[in-house]
Formats: sequence, structure tokens, C-alpha cells
Amino acid sequence: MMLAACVLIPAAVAALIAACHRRPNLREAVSLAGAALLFFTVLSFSQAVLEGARPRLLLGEMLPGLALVLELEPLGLLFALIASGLWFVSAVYSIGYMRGNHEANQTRFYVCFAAAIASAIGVALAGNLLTLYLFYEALTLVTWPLVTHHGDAEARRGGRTYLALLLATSLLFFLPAMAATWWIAGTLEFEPGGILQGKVSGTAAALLLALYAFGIGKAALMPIHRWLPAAMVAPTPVSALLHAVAVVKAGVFSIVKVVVYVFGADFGREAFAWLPWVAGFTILAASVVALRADNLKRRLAYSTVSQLSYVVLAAAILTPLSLAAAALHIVAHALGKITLFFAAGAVYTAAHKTEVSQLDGVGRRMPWTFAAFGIGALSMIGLPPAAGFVSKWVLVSGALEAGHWLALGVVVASTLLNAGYFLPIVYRAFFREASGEEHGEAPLPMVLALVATAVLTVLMFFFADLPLAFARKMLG
Amino acid sequence: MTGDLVLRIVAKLLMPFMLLFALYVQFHGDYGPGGGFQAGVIAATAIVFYAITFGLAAAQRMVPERLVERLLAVGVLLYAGVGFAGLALGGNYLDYFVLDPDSVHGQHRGIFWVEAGVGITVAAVMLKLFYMFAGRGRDAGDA
Amino acid sequence: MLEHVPALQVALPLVAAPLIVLVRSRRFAWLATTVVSYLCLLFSIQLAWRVAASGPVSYAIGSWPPPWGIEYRVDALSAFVLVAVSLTASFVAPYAQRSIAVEVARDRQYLMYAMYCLSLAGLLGIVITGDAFNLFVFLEISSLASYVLVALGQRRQALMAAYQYMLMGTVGATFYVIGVGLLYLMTGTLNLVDMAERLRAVEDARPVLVALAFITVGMGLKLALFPLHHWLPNAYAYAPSMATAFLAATGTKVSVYVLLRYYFTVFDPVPLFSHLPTEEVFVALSVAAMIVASFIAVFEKDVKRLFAWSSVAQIGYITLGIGVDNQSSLTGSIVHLLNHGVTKGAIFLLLGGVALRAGLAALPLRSLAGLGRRMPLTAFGLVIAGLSLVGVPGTAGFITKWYLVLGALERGWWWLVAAIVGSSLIAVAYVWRVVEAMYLHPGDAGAPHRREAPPAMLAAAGAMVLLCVYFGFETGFSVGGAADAAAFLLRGLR
Amino acid sequence: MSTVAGHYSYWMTIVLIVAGMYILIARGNLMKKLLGLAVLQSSVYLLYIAPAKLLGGTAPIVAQGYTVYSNPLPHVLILTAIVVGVATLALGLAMVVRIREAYGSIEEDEILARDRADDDRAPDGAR
Repeated sequence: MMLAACVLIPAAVAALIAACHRRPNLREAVSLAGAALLFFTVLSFSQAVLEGARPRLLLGEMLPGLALVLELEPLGLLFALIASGLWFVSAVYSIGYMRGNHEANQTRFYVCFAAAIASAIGVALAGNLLTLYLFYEALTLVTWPLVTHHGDAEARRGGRTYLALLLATSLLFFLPAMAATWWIAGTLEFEPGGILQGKVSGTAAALLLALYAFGIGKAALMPIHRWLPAAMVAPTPVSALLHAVAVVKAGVFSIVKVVVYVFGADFGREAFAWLPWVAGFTILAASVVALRADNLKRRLAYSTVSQLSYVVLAAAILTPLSLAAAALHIVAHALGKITLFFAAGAVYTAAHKTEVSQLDGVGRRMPWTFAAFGIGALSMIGLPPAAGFVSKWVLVSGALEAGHWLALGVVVASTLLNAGYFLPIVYRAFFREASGEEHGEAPLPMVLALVATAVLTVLMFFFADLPLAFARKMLG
Repeated sequence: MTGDLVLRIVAKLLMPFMLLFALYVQFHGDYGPGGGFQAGVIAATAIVFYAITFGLAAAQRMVPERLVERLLAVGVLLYAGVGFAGLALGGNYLDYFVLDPDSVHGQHRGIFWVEAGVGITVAAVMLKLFYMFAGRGRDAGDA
Repeated sequence: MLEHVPALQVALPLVAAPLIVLVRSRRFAWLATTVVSYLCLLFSIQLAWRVAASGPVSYAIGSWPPPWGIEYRVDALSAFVLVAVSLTASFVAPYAQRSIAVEVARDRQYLMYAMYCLSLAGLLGIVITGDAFNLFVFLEISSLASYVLVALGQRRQALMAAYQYMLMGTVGATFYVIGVGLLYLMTGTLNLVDMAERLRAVEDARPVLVALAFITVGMGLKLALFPLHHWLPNAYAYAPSMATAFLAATGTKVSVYVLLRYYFTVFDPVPLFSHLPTEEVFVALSVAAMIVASFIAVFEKDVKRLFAWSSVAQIGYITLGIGVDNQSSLTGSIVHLLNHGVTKGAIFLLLGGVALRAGLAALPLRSLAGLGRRMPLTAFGLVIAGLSLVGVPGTAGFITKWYLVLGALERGWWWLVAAIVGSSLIAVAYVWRVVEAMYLHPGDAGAPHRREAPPAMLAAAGAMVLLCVYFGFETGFSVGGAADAAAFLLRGLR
Repeated sequence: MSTVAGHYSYWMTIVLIVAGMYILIARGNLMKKLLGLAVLQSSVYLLYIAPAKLLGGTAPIVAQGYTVYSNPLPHVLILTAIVVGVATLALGLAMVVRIREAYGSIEEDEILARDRADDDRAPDGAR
């Protein structure tokens, strides 16, 4: 019952927001209260799940033998916690952003936002592949109005790319992959140890994996990463929560789920042999693009593309340690990247600057914002004292354990590249002379939010045991 | 309206016989060649003949368009009514056996009414078609 | 009285039509139509329930036992299609009043209702009868009524559309009846089940194969099987809204039923799929329909025509299931009769509301600009129904696609899986154009402010949209019924 | 040879089908198309009726002195088919009359040209 509440709370929030569209204050209060309520509801499960419980809820049978099921397992809980917790933070942030920039259609914005969270939570709690697919598609559709929020030609173009790539991949690859899985295994349930074990092998298995890996377009493996930069036409809170946390994490989360619960951690390595190459290529290529991007949000977007592939890479190595690293990196990257986006939005709101080359000296005018930005950047690069270090550490250990030299090389190279495109921003912001008209920090809610996520990023470095415990629990 | 006297007199004389012949074909249909379809057409022909000699307006005074439309519906209802009568008397739909204690008579009775319905409908449809096309050209402007 | 339901199912709407003509009052016409539609729904549900409980129901018209008399026969397939047809009717009827009041001249409105009742009676009759020739008569009753319904459209193009529809429809029916004639010559019976029994002795004779060809082409014309779909886009585009919704949801579906009936019941002893190129023909034509018609829809400027082309493509899905010929694909085919009916019905009902408020006889894509603001509920309903056309999970369309993909997988036809998902991708493109037009193009400044369709119309259309979603989640009836029907067909007479 | 000649009613049926279809497809005049349709439909009548006639048989009415009757069923069927055909033809004629009133022509190409011109002129039609 409580499980259903997890999906119903944001859905109800969406309905309530729509109902009180004439009263902005009430609307935002509902949004905040809903987010807090959701976070604590999810949190209340954590103890039980850590002890090995798997709360399960049958929503009804959609097709004969194919039910809609919600089931909470450690990885899903982790994702749900991140999504709901950061929803609260970004709800605070959006109040500042949306009012600060006088955005139109704010009600539609908040409604879709809450609906997107409902879908993301649904993805997190999905107990089988069909349920996952259902919420995955729903997530694509409800975020489309957010991407095209401005309604101008640029937004239309971005929205087209966004929807075309995400829907095309899920329809062309994900759906057939799912049908094939059902046909081969006779079930779509997520089971520890996988459902395809011993039923498919060799080229067929590799092909099936490819269908999944490219079918889950939200994981932004190259060459289907283009939707993510296209989605950057959206208002910044959307980019921050959805295109750094909810949507993209739903993608890599789905991939980890498929790897762990459909193929199984003990599945033959041969089928997975090609995936690290693609992931590694994506990591490096996206970093190179990020290096050359001048638009701040575009640079962040390509950084996201590259970071997402860390998760895929970790999952593809297929050792217990690397799978744990995949789970950890989902959390670590979420915290770090949302901080960076928040900072980007704050700069836009306060100074109306969008390009990296315009950022000279902004750090001195907005010290809080850029301190947080620095911490986020450290996390991306993987340096202490930020969360990114933890996941990278575990990933490297996993790669060493498996003797996976390719992964090791990629991690080292990309760390250098990351440093190459983040540190200059921090340098510009603090050590160059400012120009243009005077301005201060962004509105208070925004600063509060971005400081909070920065603090969380640091905290995760010091208290890494907790997420690690979840990640280990995932493997049984 | 045609002014030919011979035609008008002959038409007037022929009309009753045409209608009578229609009735003959209608009711003889139970035992010999004939039936509602043919009878309906013959009856309609009589009216059409009248309309051709005396003009459309005269024919429509005798058999107004509204009446034709009503008859059309009544015929179909008569047919369907026989079906429902079968139901009411405890048989299946369109069951003639139950229309009379003697099942052969029942068949006769059923056919009689059904054919009556058919005859009325066919006559009405034919007339309706004739009126429809004959009325064209005059009011083409406002259609 | 309950044992007479098979007869009443057809007789009731058939009687309603002359009654409406007789009384000639608009109010009575609407009332009678609505009551009849609801009763038909009840009857069909009762029949479906009876069939599920105790097997096929047989009813001898006039108490002449089959195969001499006309038999009304309801089995798993016909029960399912009956429900699908009368379900649509029960939504279209309450919708009709306001829509017809605006779109059809006052003195012709009663005619519209009468024709609708006739068409309904014909469609139900086709499905329920077990007699090949009686089927032809009902086919023509429903078709003639449909031609009139189309011709009553507001624009003069409606006349031409109806005329072409009539020519092609009549050729289709004539071909069908030629096929039946040949079968009758070979078997000496018109009862479909009896015919199948007797075909066993003459299965390889050439006239039987010729009959098969005639019936296939004839029904292909009626169901707008690509490339025999020429009549459909114009007929749907220019007919009155309510007629479009009704015909799109039921007309072609019933013709598919006839095809299924012949292929799997009558021609059961004939090795249709193993010795004849039936499979190749159907798969090739269906894939062509799914791809080509969808592409045309993408470039169509008129919204009603756009969705009409989409119908041609969706009919491709239905016939594809016949070609693939296994339990899963047939289930997909049959369930799509219902799912697509509900989806397209919802879309055309909603478009009727749009046309009413915009005061337009035609709906170019541009006229949808700003609809998201003017008619938010209608626009949202169109989005949901559009998603169902695409086959997004959680909508009725997804269920169909799932079974079709499974069916193709079972045959090991990966390329067909690619074609199915590829065509739904093109569906994304045309649905998206509509969505973009509604939400991302601002309307005229002078456009009327926020005014939804009249409540009765909106409620009927909205209920159908809800059905699109309902059949996407709760498939006990839809897939259950379709799977039973498919199993019944594949089991054949053995 | 005897089979070819013996099946002459079928040959006629085929000729009627083909002729009807040809007129239907090849003629642009809506009236002529209808006539083609009528020819096509009459092929059906022949198809059903011809085999039902027995040489020396009479109308199926029980009477003394006759033992061989024609099969009545096809006749009844065709009576129905004729009625359907008449209804179709009547509807078709009615539509042609209305089309003539609306367009001032019953030539298909002229009508379509007028529709196209309409579409081009209407400001809403173009995008």
C-alpha cells in the first residue's frame, strides 16, 4: 500500500497543482510538501530493505501472465531516494528560478514536473520489465512539455530531437528486446541471478544486449546521445533535476537493472565484451566535445553523456565490485551534476550569462554559487572530498579485480579530460577580472538549494558506507 | 400536363385495372408466380403512369410525398412486426408456424403479411424514387 | 425472452429506422437511436457471456433448422466483434444529437439517425448471421446506409467521396457474392459451417480457389486493404463527424471479421496457408499499408484525412496478424479490431467537437493552432488517443503491438518486428504534428476564448478516450476475448 | 470443345464481369460508371440463375403432371440481389444528380479539377 503511495504522491501533487493554478503560493507549497512527504515515505522503507525485505505490490494483470508489479529492491530504493530528495531541493530552486526569470505557464511546468517525478519513481519501483517500460515511456512523454516549455522555434526543434530519439530507440529496440525476452524466458520478472541464464548465448545474447543498451536511449550511449544536448533548451531546473537526475538516471538505472536482474551478474562475459568499448568511446568522445563547447549548459550536458557511460561501463565489467560502483555512481553523479546545473541556472538568473567565455570574474560576485560549482566539478573529476571520488575508486578497484585494462585506461584518460573542461571555468570565475554590469547572487531559494546539494556531495564522500551497503545488497 | 385527350381517358380507364392487377399479383403470390416485389412495382407503375399523363403535381395530390415516406416505413414495420408476432406467440423470430394452431395455415398467414409489407415498401420506394428524380430540375437552384 | 437475443440484436435497430422515418421528429429520432444502441450493447454482452459460458449459440430464424433456414450463429469471434461494434455505437449515439444538429440540414436530420440505425443493424447482422447470402444482404444494408451517411456531409466533396465509396463498395460486395455463388455451386449450401464441412470433399477444385480469390478481393475492397483503400480517406474526411467516428470504428472492422470467418471457418479444409501464397500476400500488403499509408499521413494537411490515412495503416496491423497466422498474431489482429475502433472513434469524436467550435467544415492542420489553450480537455484527449495509435505502453495500441511482435518473433521474422516498430515510429511523426500544432503554435489573437465542446459530446468522446487507456491496462475482456476467438479460429472444425 | 460450348453461360458471366469492370474503370463519366456497375451486377444474376435451371424443369410450384422442378433457392437469392442492385443504382443515380447540381458536371476529371482549385483557393487549405 505504501508502495503505491510512492507513485501516487507525486501524481496527486500534479493533480493538486493543476487544481490550484490560480494561486501560485499554494501551488508551490503543495509542491514542497509533496516532495517532502514522498522523500520520507521512501525513506521509511530503507531499514526493511537493508534487512533483506522486498516489499511487493501487484497492481493488476495487464496481459495474461504479465502483471504490473511494484517491487522495492535496494538499487531502486537508492534511485527513488535520490529522485525524491533532489525533487525537494529543486522545488525550492525552481521557485526562485521560475519567478526570477518570469517564466510563462508555470502551472503546466509544475504539473509536468511532478508527473515526471511520479514516472521516475515508477521506474525505480518497477518489479518487472513491463512495468519499467511503461513508466520509462511515460517519463519521456511527460518531460516533452518541459523541454518545449518556451514554445519557440528553438524549443520545437529541441523537442523534436528529444522525442524522436527517445521514442524511436524505445520503440525500435527496447520493445522488441522485451518481447524477445518474454518469448525466450517466458517471464519478464526481475529476478536476482537473471532470467536469461542458460537460455540464450553467443551472438543472440550479444544482439539482445545491444537492443537493450541502445533501446534504453535515456542512457545516452553514443550515437544516440543527441537528445540530451537538445533537451538543454528547457528551463534550468528541468535540466538540473530531469536531465541530470531523473531522466538520465532512469536510463542507466534501467541498464543496470537489465544487466543484474535480466541477464544476471553471472551471465557469460562474451556477450558483454563489446559494451565496454562503446561505453569507453562515449566517455572519451563526449569529454572531447565538452571540452570544445562554449555554452555552459551544453558543456554540462556532454559531461553528463560521458558520466552516464561510466555507469554503463561499470555495469558491463560485470563483477560484483563494478556493479556496486555503477550503483554508487548513479548517486554520486546525481548530486554533483545537479549542483553544477543549479549553479548554471543561478548565473543565468543573476547575470543572464550562458557562455563559458562570459564567466570572467563571476565567481567573485557570486561566491556561494561558485564554491558549490567547484565542489560539483571536483565530484565530476573524481577528486576528494567529493562523492565522485568514491564511485570512481570502487570502479577502478572493480576493473583491477577483473583485469579490465580498457576500463582502467578510459577512466584515467577521462579524468584528465574532465579536469580539462571543468577547472578552466572555476579559474575564470575566480581569477579573471569581471566585466559588465554589477550583480550579486541569485535569489535566495536558488542559492540555498545549490549549497544544499554541494554539502550533500561532500557528505557522501565522508559517509560512503550507506550507499555502498545498498549497492552490495542489490547483489544479494 | 399533356393535353392529349385520348391519353387522359385511357389513363383514367386503365388505372383501376392496373391497381387490381397489382393486388392480384400480390395475393396470388402465395400459390403461383407473384408476390410483393412484383405487385409493389406494378402498383407504383400505375401512379407513375398517372403522373406522366396528368403531371407530377396531380399525382402528388393523390399520393403525397409524405404519405409515400410513411408507407415505406409502415411496410418495413409490417414485415418486422410479423417477426415480433412470432416471438410473442412463443416461437422464434419470423416464425410463421406459431401464427396459427395449424402450422400450414400459420405459414400462409405469415407469408401473407410479410408479402403485404414487402409490397407496400416496394411500391413506396419506387414512388419515392420517381418523385425524387421527377422533382429535380425544377428546384435545382435551391438544392 | 433471453433466448431470442440473437434475433433482437439485429431486429431492434432494423425496426428503429422505419420508426424514425415514420415519426419524423428529431428528438424522438435521437432518443430511439440512443436507446437502441444501449440495448444492442446489453444484448451483445449477454451473448458474449453466454458464449463464454456454454459455447456457440445458434438461433434458427423462422424456426427453420440449419442448414435449410437462415441460422444466426454466435461464437467466440462473433461475440467479440458484436461487443466491439455495439460498444462504439453506444458512445456515438449520445454524441450524435449536438453534432448532427449543427452539421446536417434540419429536414434531413431524421434521415441521418435512420441511416445510422440501418447501418448498425447491417453491421450487427453481418457479424451474427451464419448464412453466406444473408451476410451479403446485411453487407449491402450497412453499406448503402454508410454511403448515405457520408453523402450527408457538409461540403460538396462529400458527394464525390460517397460516390466513389459506393462504386468501390459495390464492386466489393459484387465480388463477394460472385465468390459465394461459386461456393454454392460447389457445395449446394449457404450455411457457413455446413459449407466448410462439404468443402472437405472438393477442397482442391479450381472454382473453390476462384471463390477464395473473389471473396478476398471483395472484402479487401470493403476493409480498405492496401492498395484497395482508395475510397477511405475521402469518405472519412468529408463525412459528418459522427458518421466518420462510427464508420472508422466499425465499418472496416466488420469486413475484417468476414475475411477471418471465411479464411478460418469456411476455408478451413483448404490448405490456405501451407499451399497458397496467402501468407506472403497478406504480410506484403500489410507491411506496405503500415509504412506507405503512415508516410502519407505524415505529409497530409487536413487533420481528418491525416487520421483517415492512419486508419489505412492501422488496418495493415490487423491484416498482418492474419498473414502471420499464429495464435499470438491472430490475437493481436482481433484485439486490434476493438482497440483501434476505440482509438479512432475517440479521435474522430473529439475532432467533431473541434470542428463544431471552430465553425469549420474542414479541419486543416493550421486550424488546430492554440487548441491546447482553447479546448484543453479535447486537446489532451487527442494526445492520449494519439499515443494509443503509436502504441505507447499503458494504451490500447500497445497491447496490439505486443501481440503482433510476439507473433512475428514466434515465426522468427525479425525483419517483420522491425517493420512493425518502424511503422509505429512513423505514427509518432504524424501524431506529433498534430500535438505540435495544438500546443506549440499560438492560435489567432481573435480566436474565441477557452470553449470546450458541448458537455454531451465531450463526455462521450472523453469516455472513449478513457477506454483507450482502460484497454491498455485491464485486458481481461479485450485480450481474453480475442485470445479465445483466435484459439477458436485456429482450432477450426476439427 | 463440348466443355467450352457447354459452359457458355459461364463464359457470358465472365464477359459481363469483365465488361462491367472495364466500363467502371475506363470511363470518366459518372453515369457510365453506374451503367458499368449495373452490368457487373447482372453477371451475378446470371451466375446464380443459369445453373439452377434444369432442362425440362418448370417453376417450383407443385402441380400435377410435373416432376422436374428448377431449384427455387437461387431464384429467391437473386430476387434479393436484384433488389439490392436496384437500391444501389437508385442511390447512385441520386448522388449523380446531386453531384451534377453541386459541380455542374458529371465528368470525374472536371470534378476533381474543381476540387483541387477549391483547395488551392481556400486560405485554410494551404499551409
